[in-house]
Amino acid sequence: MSASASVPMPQAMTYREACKQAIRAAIIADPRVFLMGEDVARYGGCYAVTKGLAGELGEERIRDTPLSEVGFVGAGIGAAIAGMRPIIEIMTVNFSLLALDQIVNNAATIAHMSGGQFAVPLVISMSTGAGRQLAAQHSHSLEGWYAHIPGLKVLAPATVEDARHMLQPALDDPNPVLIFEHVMLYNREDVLDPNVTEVDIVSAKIRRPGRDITLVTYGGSLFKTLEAATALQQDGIEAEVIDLRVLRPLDMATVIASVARTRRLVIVDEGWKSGSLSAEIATRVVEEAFFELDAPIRRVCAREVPIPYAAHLEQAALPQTAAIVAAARGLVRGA
Amino acid sequence: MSASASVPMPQAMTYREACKQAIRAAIIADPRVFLMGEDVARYGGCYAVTKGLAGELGEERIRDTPLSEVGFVGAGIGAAIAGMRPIIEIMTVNFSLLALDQIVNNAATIAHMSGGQFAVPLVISMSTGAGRQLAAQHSHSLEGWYAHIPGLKVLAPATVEDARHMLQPALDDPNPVLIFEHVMLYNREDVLDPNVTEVDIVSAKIRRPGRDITLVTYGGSLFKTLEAATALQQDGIEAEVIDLRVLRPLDMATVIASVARTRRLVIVDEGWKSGSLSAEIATRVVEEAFFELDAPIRRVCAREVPIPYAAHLEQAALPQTAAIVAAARGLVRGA
Amino acid sequence: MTEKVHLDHAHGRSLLTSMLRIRRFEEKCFELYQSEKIRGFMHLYDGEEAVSVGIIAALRPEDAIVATYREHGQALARGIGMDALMAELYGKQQGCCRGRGGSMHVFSRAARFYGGNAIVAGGLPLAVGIAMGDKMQGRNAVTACFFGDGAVDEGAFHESMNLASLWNLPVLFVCENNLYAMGMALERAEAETDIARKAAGYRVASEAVDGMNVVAAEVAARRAIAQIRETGKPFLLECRTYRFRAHSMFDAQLYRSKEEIETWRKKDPVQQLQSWLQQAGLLHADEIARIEADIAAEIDAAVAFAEAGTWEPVEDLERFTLMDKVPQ
Amino acid sequence: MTEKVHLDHAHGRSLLTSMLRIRRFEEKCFELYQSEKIRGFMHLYDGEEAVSVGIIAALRPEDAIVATYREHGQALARGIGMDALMAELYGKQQGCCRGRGGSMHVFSRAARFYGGNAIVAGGLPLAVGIAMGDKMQGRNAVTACFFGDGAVDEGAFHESMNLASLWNLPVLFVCENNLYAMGMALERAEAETDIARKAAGYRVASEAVDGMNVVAAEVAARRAIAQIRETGKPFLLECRTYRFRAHSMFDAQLYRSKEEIETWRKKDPVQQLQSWLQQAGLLHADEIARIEADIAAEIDAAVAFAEAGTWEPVEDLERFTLMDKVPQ
Ligand SMILES: Cc1ncc(C[n+]2csc(CCOP(=O)(O)OP(=O)(O)O)c2C)c(N)n1
Ligand SMILES: Cc1ncc(C[n+]2csc(CCOP(=O)(O)OP(=O)(O)O)c2C)c(N)n1
Ligand SMILES: [Mg+2]
Ligand SMILES: [Mg+2]
Repeated sequence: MSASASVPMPQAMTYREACKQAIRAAIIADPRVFLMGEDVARYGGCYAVTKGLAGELGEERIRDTPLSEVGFVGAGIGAAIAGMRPIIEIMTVNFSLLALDQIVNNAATIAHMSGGQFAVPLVISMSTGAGRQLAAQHSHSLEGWYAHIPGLKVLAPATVEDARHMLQPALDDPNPVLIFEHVMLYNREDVLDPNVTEVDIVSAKIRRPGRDITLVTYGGSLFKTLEAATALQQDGIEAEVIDLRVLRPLDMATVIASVARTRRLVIVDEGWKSGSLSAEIATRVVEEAFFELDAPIRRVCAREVPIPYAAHLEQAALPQTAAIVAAARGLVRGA
Repeated sequence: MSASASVPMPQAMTYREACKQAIRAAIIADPRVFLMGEDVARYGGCYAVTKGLAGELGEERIRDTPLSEVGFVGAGIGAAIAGMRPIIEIMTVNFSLLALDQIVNNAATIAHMSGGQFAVPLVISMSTGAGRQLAAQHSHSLEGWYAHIPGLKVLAPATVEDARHMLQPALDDPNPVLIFEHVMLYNREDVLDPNVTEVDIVSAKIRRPGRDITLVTYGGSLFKTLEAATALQQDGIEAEVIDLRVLRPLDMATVIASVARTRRLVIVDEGWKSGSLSAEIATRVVEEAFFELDAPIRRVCAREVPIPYAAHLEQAALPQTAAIVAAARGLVRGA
Repeated sequence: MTEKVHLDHAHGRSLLTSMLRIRRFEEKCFELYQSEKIRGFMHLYDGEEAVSVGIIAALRPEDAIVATYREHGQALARGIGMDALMAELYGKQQGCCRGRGGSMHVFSRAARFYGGNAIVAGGLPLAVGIAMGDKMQGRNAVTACFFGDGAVDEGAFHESMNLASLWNLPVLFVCENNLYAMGMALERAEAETDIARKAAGYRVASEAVDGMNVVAAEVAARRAIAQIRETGKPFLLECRTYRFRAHSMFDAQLYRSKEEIETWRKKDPVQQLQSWLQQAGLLHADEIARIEADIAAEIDAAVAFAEAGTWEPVEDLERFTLMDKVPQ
Repeated sequence: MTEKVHLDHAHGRSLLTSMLRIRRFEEKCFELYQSEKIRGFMHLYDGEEAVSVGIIAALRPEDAIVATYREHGQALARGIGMDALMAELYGKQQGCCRGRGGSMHVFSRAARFYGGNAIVAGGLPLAVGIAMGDKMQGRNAVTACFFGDGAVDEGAFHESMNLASLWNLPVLFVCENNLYAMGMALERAEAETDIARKAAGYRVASEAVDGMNVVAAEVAARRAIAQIRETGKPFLLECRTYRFRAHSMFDAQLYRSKEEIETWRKKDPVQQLQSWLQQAGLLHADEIARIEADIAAEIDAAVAFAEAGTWEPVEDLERFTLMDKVPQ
């Protein structure tokens, strides 16, 4: 395939590289933007996302922090209020538990408590999810927790395109925006359409249209869900796959419009089933579109167990394509 | 009313006093039990629950801690593993955010990660909820968050009886058990039946039977919901009120059996609506009893806003009796 | 910048007025709480006036402040209007935070006053970040961060001290050591009770000062701030003080004796300065009476303002949860 | 209890064997990771053997240990069987945690080994509690708590040091200062890099010791533990050491130079002891060869054991999430 000089070439790129390009572009574009986190500079990032960036942009803009999650997340909030546009990287969602007070009690509340005198224009990014045999303390999927908190926005880029383009609108937003990157996505490669130079951070997206059943998911589970849709096709079932993209506020209009067409819903969520985001989506559909449903809603979520180390146990604990296929098939066939 | 010498007298008592008697009895009964937390000894407890107990039981058993939530909660976990039966009091759920890493990454995981070599027989109690004009950082209702975590049990005593009797089975349980006491309940008075000397920590309870609609709630919202049921009666609507009591694991059998009779469900939860426990309950009903429902499910939850200081705004943010009545009436009348 | 404090008539009068305004304001707040005009948790500042007044006297308008939940004094000393503050305590729309914050969450953009914070030590990381943001933007400003002795127990203190020192940030850490965190006496909470000494573990310069003496506090603050501006490094100022009243409006004070309180009342910072100014002939009884009268009038006006204030419409409940733009 | 270390043949042999077992075990683990028998995050201990071996030599069986995620060495030094450890790394049912924990979460009830912890500084509060529980139950035991230099940055360090000191708890805090937390050099993370000095802020006794010298480590540990048993108070032992390998199996080591690593390799704790024992005539080459052969055989057996191990049935996935009773 060849392209004329004036038409930009589609570019194959990993999710990791897309994250990196997003950071680079944002920092170059605005002197108020900087990235701060553990091992982002000299080490190059725990998942190698920022490798080389400190050399290129300087250690003022790509800043290593000590292991002080309360401290540097709070400092990021302070810097945002004082006029900067920080990207705070928490190495993984697991360590964000140590910074939760700053996020929930300061970042999410200061605008409101101050009666609108201050805003907290901040991005907090972190990796999330399981699948690498990192065991119970390193495999959390807690983005659903954050999606419970008023005052925050929560994004879950699943595609290379979203990884590349969600950061800038998140930085442009006057509110604290959390970005969750699933650890199993960093190595995924995709072709980036050079004509897409921006994406929104408000809407869910239909990643595959279908008429028989709606499969709603986000983040690391998107590709398992798309695989399931392909498998279902062989059974003659056309599944519509919705990628939520934005976990707070939820774009329920897209979900409900789809369910109104397909009349059946399966939700796939790597969070532990009880109290996961999947419950909120199911409930909103029941509240707003109960009479559109022809069948119960099914969820495919993580099993309710601290994620174990052994591969076969870990995989058994996580949502898998086969389970998605089975749930969808069961609903369509009226099981 | 008189009672013969052999029949114990029913006793009127506040929820606060019930909590205190529970602590006293547990500490007297077992030398391994002690209470540790901020201002529990000399100050007498931020809500006066432990007033006088240190004098009576000694400062070894009622132990003041510095303002070090990570430290003393983690220390409680360690003491439990080493053979004690600690009751760790976190002054309020708001400050538990600072200790979350210890609760989620240690208390909830050590039994599993160690392959069952260790258990964490620990009680963590904290006050929760809004209604006292304490504003955004002091009004959280995050028990739903904790109910998401495998490895934990979560209790929400709403009645004086439960406040008096849930602690002992929680201490007897080999797992970490969290107890949430709603701040608006401490002053509530009720008559304690002396014939009840224990309660379970597994089942939900029907606090008021009814055939027309099921109202599910827990903790601080129970009494608003009972009030709503009384109001509905005047409209000829008999509401069944279920007090969940145990937020993890959920006793869905009781809820579903009720819904199977009434065919309608309203859930009342002081958590912010999106991602609150109410969503899990609604979803479980849809998953397990979809065809029993004659109407959509309705939720009455907190509005999605950091809880404001001003009384009229705070009250507007919280679930109220009138809203429960309206939701129930709407469902029954087929609105 | 000089670190000298020239205690002439004008300055003495100003310090005394500032402290008296706080004292009288708090007395009124106590009354208003009893009559249920003010609700929620309220923490009064009586006894500690010299700390805020002394330290804030040493700040410039471009400097920033991070406060605690016991911040009426900090707010008044910084020049937040008494009207707006009182209306906030009433929960009125005319309050400095439109009634959303209440006693524990006073904010003012104009005063660079970044809030009352109801989480003990929750403001320290914020202060580090504000100083960092100012430094990165080339502003020559110091961030003064107030916190109690209880905050020293928290991990956030440790992390914030280290970050500020490591990154050479212009933070004045002001510890209001009033010997108690609620009912927890300092010596029951900290193995090392000398807070200023803890700064060494972070290579932060520090000093302990008599927090009942406003002039000493101001002198120490000027010295510390001069050093911060010169070195670019943080400084920890421990102000040894005492709260005369209960921790909050719910506190039977079982943990300390009446005698102890009486002993400290003898060091009353307002009384001390007033006596000294009178003895030094810098201020006469009639001028003091006029000051008191002015303050009384100001407070009456603030109460009237608050009373006349309106309630934020309930339809605006969710406003400011998410912002449309960053206020400039 | 004596704090003297009598380095005779038997003790020298034992220390060397213990260190060599760790060294060879880690070499095998490296291989097995390459061949994907071991997965997840794995942090090797090469270079730091003297710390665990020296310190754990000074512990009694009734003492407790709280470990880090870099804990293969800590586990082996404490006597956790190589079979069970290797099977754990394979994720097998015969592993010490039935394959649920993996490299970062080694536990042993028999050894009072309270885990590998994958949250930096997550073990410090636990250690405080274990010491507290032991003390309350009248057990005369010390809890040794291992952590890295990176853990010192965390608030949990601050809170735990204070609690242990305030409450007079028998905790031996062992800082494995290997100069880096992943790629973060100590001097870029801490304003005060002398970790032992930080203990003063908590009135905790402390000492820094050459962590490449197993005898020095043991002597220091015996002295510290004697003091803990005598005073009932905690002690912080900073062991200055170095990791020879990358932080984990994903680390390009961009943050340090080959020369620096080479300089430290010259201080190899295993080599140091071996040379010294040989020069002192306490151990001969043939005996060392026999030790090496025994270790090789033990490792082979452990690998065979792990290979032969079985997988926990998937039906048991949720087992141990909630316990039926407290194990005794
Ligand atoms: C993290 C946290 N823990 C507990 C509390 C409850 N609390 C409110 S004020 C206070 C005492 C704080 O004492 P100190 O820091 O000395 O300030 P002071 O009230 O003496 O001015 C406590 C324990 C809180 N607000 N935040
Ligand atoms: C709270 C937390 N933050 C970050 C991490 C990621 N992480 C794992 S190990 C490590 C470095 C720790 O260094 P140190 O404590 O010096 O121990 P060492 O690896 O050198 O033995 C980091 C940052 C973590 N596991 N926990
Ligand atoms: Mg205090
Ligand atoms: Mg290290």
